[in-house]
Amino acid sequence: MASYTCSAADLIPHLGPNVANATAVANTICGGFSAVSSSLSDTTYAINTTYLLFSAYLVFAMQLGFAMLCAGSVRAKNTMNIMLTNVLDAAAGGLSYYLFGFAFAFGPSSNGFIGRHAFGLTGVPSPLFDYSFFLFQWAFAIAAAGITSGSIAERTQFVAYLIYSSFLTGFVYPIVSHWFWSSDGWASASRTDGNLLFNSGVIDFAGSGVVHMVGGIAGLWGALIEGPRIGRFDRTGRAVVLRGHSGSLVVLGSFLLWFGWYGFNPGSFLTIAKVYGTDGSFYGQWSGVGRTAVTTTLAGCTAALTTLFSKRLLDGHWNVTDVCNGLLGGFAAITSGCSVVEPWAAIICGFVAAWVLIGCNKLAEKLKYDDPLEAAQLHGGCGAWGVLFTGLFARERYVSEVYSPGRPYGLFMGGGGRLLAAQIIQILVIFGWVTATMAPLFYGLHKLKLLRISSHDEMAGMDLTRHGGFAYAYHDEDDHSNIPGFTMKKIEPMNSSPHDRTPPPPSDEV
Amino acid sequence: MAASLTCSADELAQYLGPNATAAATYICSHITSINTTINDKFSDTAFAIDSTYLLFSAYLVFSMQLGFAMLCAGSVRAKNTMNIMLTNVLDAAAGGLFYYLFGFAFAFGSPSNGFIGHHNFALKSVPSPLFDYSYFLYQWAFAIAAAGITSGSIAERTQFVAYLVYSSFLTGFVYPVVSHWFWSPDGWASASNTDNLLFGSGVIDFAGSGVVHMVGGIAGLYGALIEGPRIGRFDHSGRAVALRGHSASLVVLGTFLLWFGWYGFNPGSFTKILSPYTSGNYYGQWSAVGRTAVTTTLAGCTAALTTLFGKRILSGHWNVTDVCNGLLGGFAAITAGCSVVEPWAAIICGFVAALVLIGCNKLAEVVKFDDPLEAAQLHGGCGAWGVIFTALFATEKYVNEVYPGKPGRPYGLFMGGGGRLLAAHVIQILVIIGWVSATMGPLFFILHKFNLLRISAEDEMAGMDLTRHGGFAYVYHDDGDEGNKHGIQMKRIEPSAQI
Amino acid sequence: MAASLTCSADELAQYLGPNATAAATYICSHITSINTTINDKFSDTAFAIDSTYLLFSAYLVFSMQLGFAMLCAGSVRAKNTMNIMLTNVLDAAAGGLFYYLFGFAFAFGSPSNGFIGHHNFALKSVPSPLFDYSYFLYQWAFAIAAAGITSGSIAERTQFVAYLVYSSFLTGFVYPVVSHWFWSPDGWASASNTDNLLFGSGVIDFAGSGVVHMVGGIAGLYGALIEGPRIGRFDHSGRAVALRGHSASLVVLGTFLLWFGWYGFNPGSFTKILSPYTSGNYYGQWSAVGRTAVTTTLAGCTAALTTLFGKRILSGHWNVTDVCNGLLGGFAAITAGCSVVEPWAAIICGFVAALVLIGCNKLAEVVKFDDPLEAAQLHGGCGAWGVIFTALFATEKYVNEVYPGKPGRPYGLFMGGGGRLLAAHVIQILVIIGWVSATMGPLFFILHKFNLLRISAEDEMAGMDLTRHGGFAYVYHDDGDEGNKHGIQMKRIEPSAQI
Repeated sequence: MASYTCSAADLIPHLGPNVANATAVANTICGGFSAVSSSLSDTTYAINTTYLLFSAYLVFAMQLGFAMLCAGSVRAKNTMNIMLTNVLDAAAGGLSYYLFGFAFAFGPSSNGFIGRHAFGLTGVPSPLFDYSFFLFQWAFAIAAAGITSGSIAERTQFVAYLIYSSFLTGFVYPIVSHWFWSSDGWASASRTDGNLLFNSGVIDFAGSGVVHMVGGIAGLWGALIEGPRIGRFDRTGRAVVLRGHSGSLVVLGSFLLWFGWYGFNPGSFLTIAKVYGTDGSFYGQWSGVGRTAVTTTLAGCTAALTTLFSKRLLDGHWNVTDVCNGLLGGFAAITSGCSVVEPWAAIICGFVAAWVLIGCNKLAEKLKYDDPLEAAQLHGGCGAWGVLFTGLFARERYVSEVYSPGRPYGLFMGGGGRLLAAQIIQILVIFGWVTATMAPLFYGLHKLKLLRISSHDEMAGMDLTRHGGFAYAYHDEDDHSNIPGFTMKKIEPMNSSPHDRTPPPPSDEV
Repeated sequence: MAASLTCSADELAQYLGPNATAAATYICSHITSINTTINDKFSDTAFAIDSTYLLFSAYLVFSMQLGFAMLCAGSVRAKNTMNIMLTNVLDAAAGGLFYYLFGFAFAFGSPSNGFIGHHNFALKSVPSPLFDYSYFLYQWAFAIAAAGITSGSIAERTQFVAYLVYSSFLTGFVYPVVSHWFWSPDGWASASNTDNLLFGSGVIDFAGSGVVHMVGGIAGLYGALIEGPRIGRFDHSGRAVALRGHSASLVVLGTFLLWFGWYGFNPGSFTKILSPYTSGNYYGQWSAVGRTAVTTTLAGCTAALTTLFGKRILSGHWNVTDVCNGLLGGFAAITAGCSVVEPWAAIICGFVAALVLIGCNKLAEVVKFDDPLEAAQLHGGCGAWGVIFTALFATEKYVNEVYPGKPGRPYGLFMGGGGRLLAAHVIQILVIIGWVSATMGPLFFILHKFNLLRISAEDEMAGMDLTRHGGFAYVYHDDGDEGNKHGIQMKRIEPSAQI
Repeated sequence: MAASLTCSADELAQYLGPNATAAATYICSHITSINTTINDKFSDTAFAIDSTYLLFSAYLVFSMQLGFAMLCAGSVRAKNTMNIMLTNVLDAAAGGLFYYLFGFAFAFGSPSNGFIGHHNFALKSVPSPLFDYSYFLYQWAFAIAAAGITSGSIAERTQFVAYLVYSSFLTGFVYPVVSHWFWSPDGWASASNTDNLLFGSGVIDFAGSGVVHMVGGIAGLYGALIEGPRIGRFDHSGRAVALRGHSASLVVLGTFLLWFGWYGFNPGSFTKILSPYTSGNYYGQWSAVGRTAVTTTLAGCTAALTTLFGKRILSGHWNVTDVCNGLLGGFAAITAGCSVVEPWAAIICGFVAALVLIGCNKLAEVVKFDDPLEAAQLHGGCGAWGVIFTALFATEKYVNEVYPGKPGRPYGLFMGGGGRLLAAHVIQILVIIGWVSATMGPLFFILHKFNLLRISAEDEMAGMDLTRHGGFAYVYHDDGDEGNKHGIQMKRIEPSAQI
């Protein structure tokens, strides 16, 4: 990395004729500095790998966050099911991403559409990427699948889940990430051959589009095709809130996601030991990393506060689960532009994201669309807003530092409309691609009767019918009749009660 | 960390003999430029390492907010869970905005007077050679921790609006001013003040037993005093009745997360890891960081064990929530001195902290003070002990390494360093109590007078989740929906025994 | 990692020709002093990076203790939750003190004989060039993990006092001695022993499938064997009855936290990240660290999937707690060889580990062995498989990179490295079984004979939380206190009010 200008050949002529052995002198003076250069390069590798690995661990912690958020947001009778899907996202994703997902996404020397090298990590490590890069990208891939699982929770057959999850992690998502993040991708902002889309490429730094929109839109199709949960809309068509069973788990999951997002966004720099411009300045990529963490924080905080007050005005109570969703919406939105916008812009981003989420939720209710975790609205809607936001507010200086100098930047910052055009293209192609792949898949599963569980199973809860029992047994006296199967019946007393309920939404009672 | 190795071409030319000016210039310019380049590279490397260290420490400190949320949630009754968790989420969120807009400027804005900073609002002129974005993030994570402490003291009976008001005020003004005094290089009592140290020493509150824990604890003390105990906390004969939290699992989860995060809180407060004490030696700031992690661990462990056996003797059973509180008391106490004491001293610190906490709890019971999370006792009491402890046990060597540039500083009384550090620390305790009393006391009192502080008795009985937050936190049984009238739900949730 | 800019004035003077001694001296003194500065800075930088890496790895390993606590809590019945969580908190707290006082000295104290260390008690002479505080913290986090494993095996029926006794003994003596044998440079079976390698090879137990997992698992095996199964675990006809844990959410939470922490456990065991294999090359220890994280991930993932489908075939449903256990089995198995095998081999490792776990569980059922967390089967069984696996699949290149300084070491049998490594590993399994049997077996037996091991049958039926720990972990229903008819239970939750 470090290039020193001491070359023996340059030095020799200067030494003149007096010197007995000019070559040896030159070698003595110049030699050894290459060893310094090597050591400095070792140091840089060690720092950057440490940074990337711990960022990857943080991103992995988001999977735990998703698991807890999903578990808390569904009813107790489906907890085992949703947690199992989250565990399997990570596990199945690990194998499929290792075997071919990574190759599709980043396999070197590829065309603009798909990679086709480095299957099973052959040829890794290479000067291009190390194992730590694979681990980081794997953690991203499983996040996308985790988003979708929220949308179709509580009513989907486990087999359908296994199929779509492998397909999404192993094929649909890697290709999208290839387009926008691989140096060979047709819309990538770091495309090496210089042929950038609109001379700009798409700036989706950590994946509002690549990760969140992909997961959200896949969830949208799944939830649309299988329809709402039983009881979600009453016979007059009014929406009924089916509350999750544990607010504590929702808050736990949201905080863990927040924690992990510090790996997701700042970690996407991949390296931290990199100078901008001159050596020896206090300002370098480490400042960019810190700024990214700050913009991320501010966007989420603003979105949470906006949601708090808006929901108070709209519904009349201070609702913690809504605040958590608002928070996550702010994060999903800032993800695209986190590294190239100013902190004040992040506040705008979070403010609008909260309203986008509220709007999407209103719309979903109108259309009788049921998404137990609001995943399609949150990750799809706020993710799309985030992509646009970057096209509006990206700052020239940061764009040139993070990508390369002299490129288009945000419309409102005076950078013209080319970046925005590229970002709009991104939204359209992601929507098109995910629709073209996931919708037929879900439709096929639906036709084969592999998608939705029977209404009897849905009423009884999947944990009982598919997963060997309920998640919770708080009362030990169940034991005395602990004949397999009988326990399960006793835990669930609703079997004896009829189900013609017209419960008022909680807001009515306050 | 620049090495000054000037190479003079003139001098070299003399040595090289006649007609060697060109060669001498060439050789010297090379040696100089190589030297400069290497120094710059090392400077880059140091920024990268220190930023990595500080950022990940900040993330750990942030995870303490999750720990607080879970600890608080588990320690209150199920009917108030949503309320307390919402306050914890908002501490972080509102704190993020306020600290960005003016909190950071009050605390660290530079240049400033000794009392309050008045530059760098909304991170203007950041990054600068003084501080980078990562420093702001780290300090923000500290600020929200202080507010989180207070929310525990006033849990289960406070209006949500009052909560929003005091939290913004604490994070945006009260806490930043205190942190300016003790941590900013301009602060009047800071140990790194460059021109005029308090008692020739300044206050050594390394990671904030006083600045964070006492501030949060005393604020909570006033809030809880002014609104009085929860209904049912003391029966008509005045005897204390334990109102148990609803989930010990959440308490343990929260405690372990706080422990985990404390490794960012204490060792992270160095803010830099790459600074050698003697260049080339195996012993440097990295060792001090490791030592800080070790003293933190030992203080907490000792406090936990002391509490275990103490409580066993006093109350007859092995109580996990008490052990968790003892553990946290040990951490709160070691926070001030973690970087300047020996590991064996940390054991003493933890042992006494556990006794302080038990004593404070007894006292609170006697004076009918009700704090659902023992936050005032734990963070206020053990925090104050930690400040004193530092003044007694700080070792000379470590004080000079951690606060360099001023040889011969006072250190711990018991270590032979005289009483000046202790005097400074007593001053710290007094001014923190004074300042927080002067700001938070009136605030809570005014809220109280305007009937904005405490919820109505019916709301308190029914639980705030139902009346303010749209429903309970838990719905373990699905049929609960049908008859969602007040109370009926609660009885019906527990059907298993009827069968 | 010294950069060598050696400059000899004599030599240079010859090259420069006659009368150039002064010039040569001048140039050389400059280069030499630059060289010294650079070397010092490189050394500082390396210490800072390696310490940062090791400390954050230690924090991750510590978070596994939280994972264990949640996993154990979720896997037992609600009436014993407080008990098991208290044991987990105390593992960490008591472990901290004991490991500080003598555990670390037994394990790594230097100089020492091959069997046990006998220096550095209470961190005397630490930091030294051999190890810094951060190394102690890392090893402490390992030690408490071993005790955590055992607590799972004997859950729900063990007296708290017995727990305190065995936990101190295990963390303070049994485990440190084993880790000395295999990890200390002085240990008789260590792969980094400098003078006399076992079978010319030493045991490659990189992060402790044997040293940590087998020790914890076998200790648990003896405990659980000697006290016998829980009441109701096997019905009168001898059929096994599943006593389900009370919360699958906690199980999943704990499992994910363990997974998270395992990234500190396995890759962190390098303890250094800045050591190039060839200076200036992109491939160095940082790549090996990354590879270790990848092999760990793949082994766990494969084991989880294998368990999912295996259990679906065997028991007919998709079971999340079994999948979690399978996942952990895969991790326990890859731990020994994580740094020296190829990613594809990790998949084999995980696949077999899942089958080993299923087999051990079947066997346990047949012999009426009751282990509430399957800890003996999981950590003992899969750990032993991991030790064998390493001896079969370790690749030559990686073994030489990770254990340098001794070219031509034996490696995996299936990779063409001969049987000497396998022989060493079989020895390891035998001595660990022998040592733990010889120490923990008698200990549990004596406790049993003195009636200190198992609680009374009534206590077991009522749950330890009520009888020993002051009440149940959960109070979801607040009105419960008065109106709970079914409800004896609920009244009894709060005994303090009756006193």
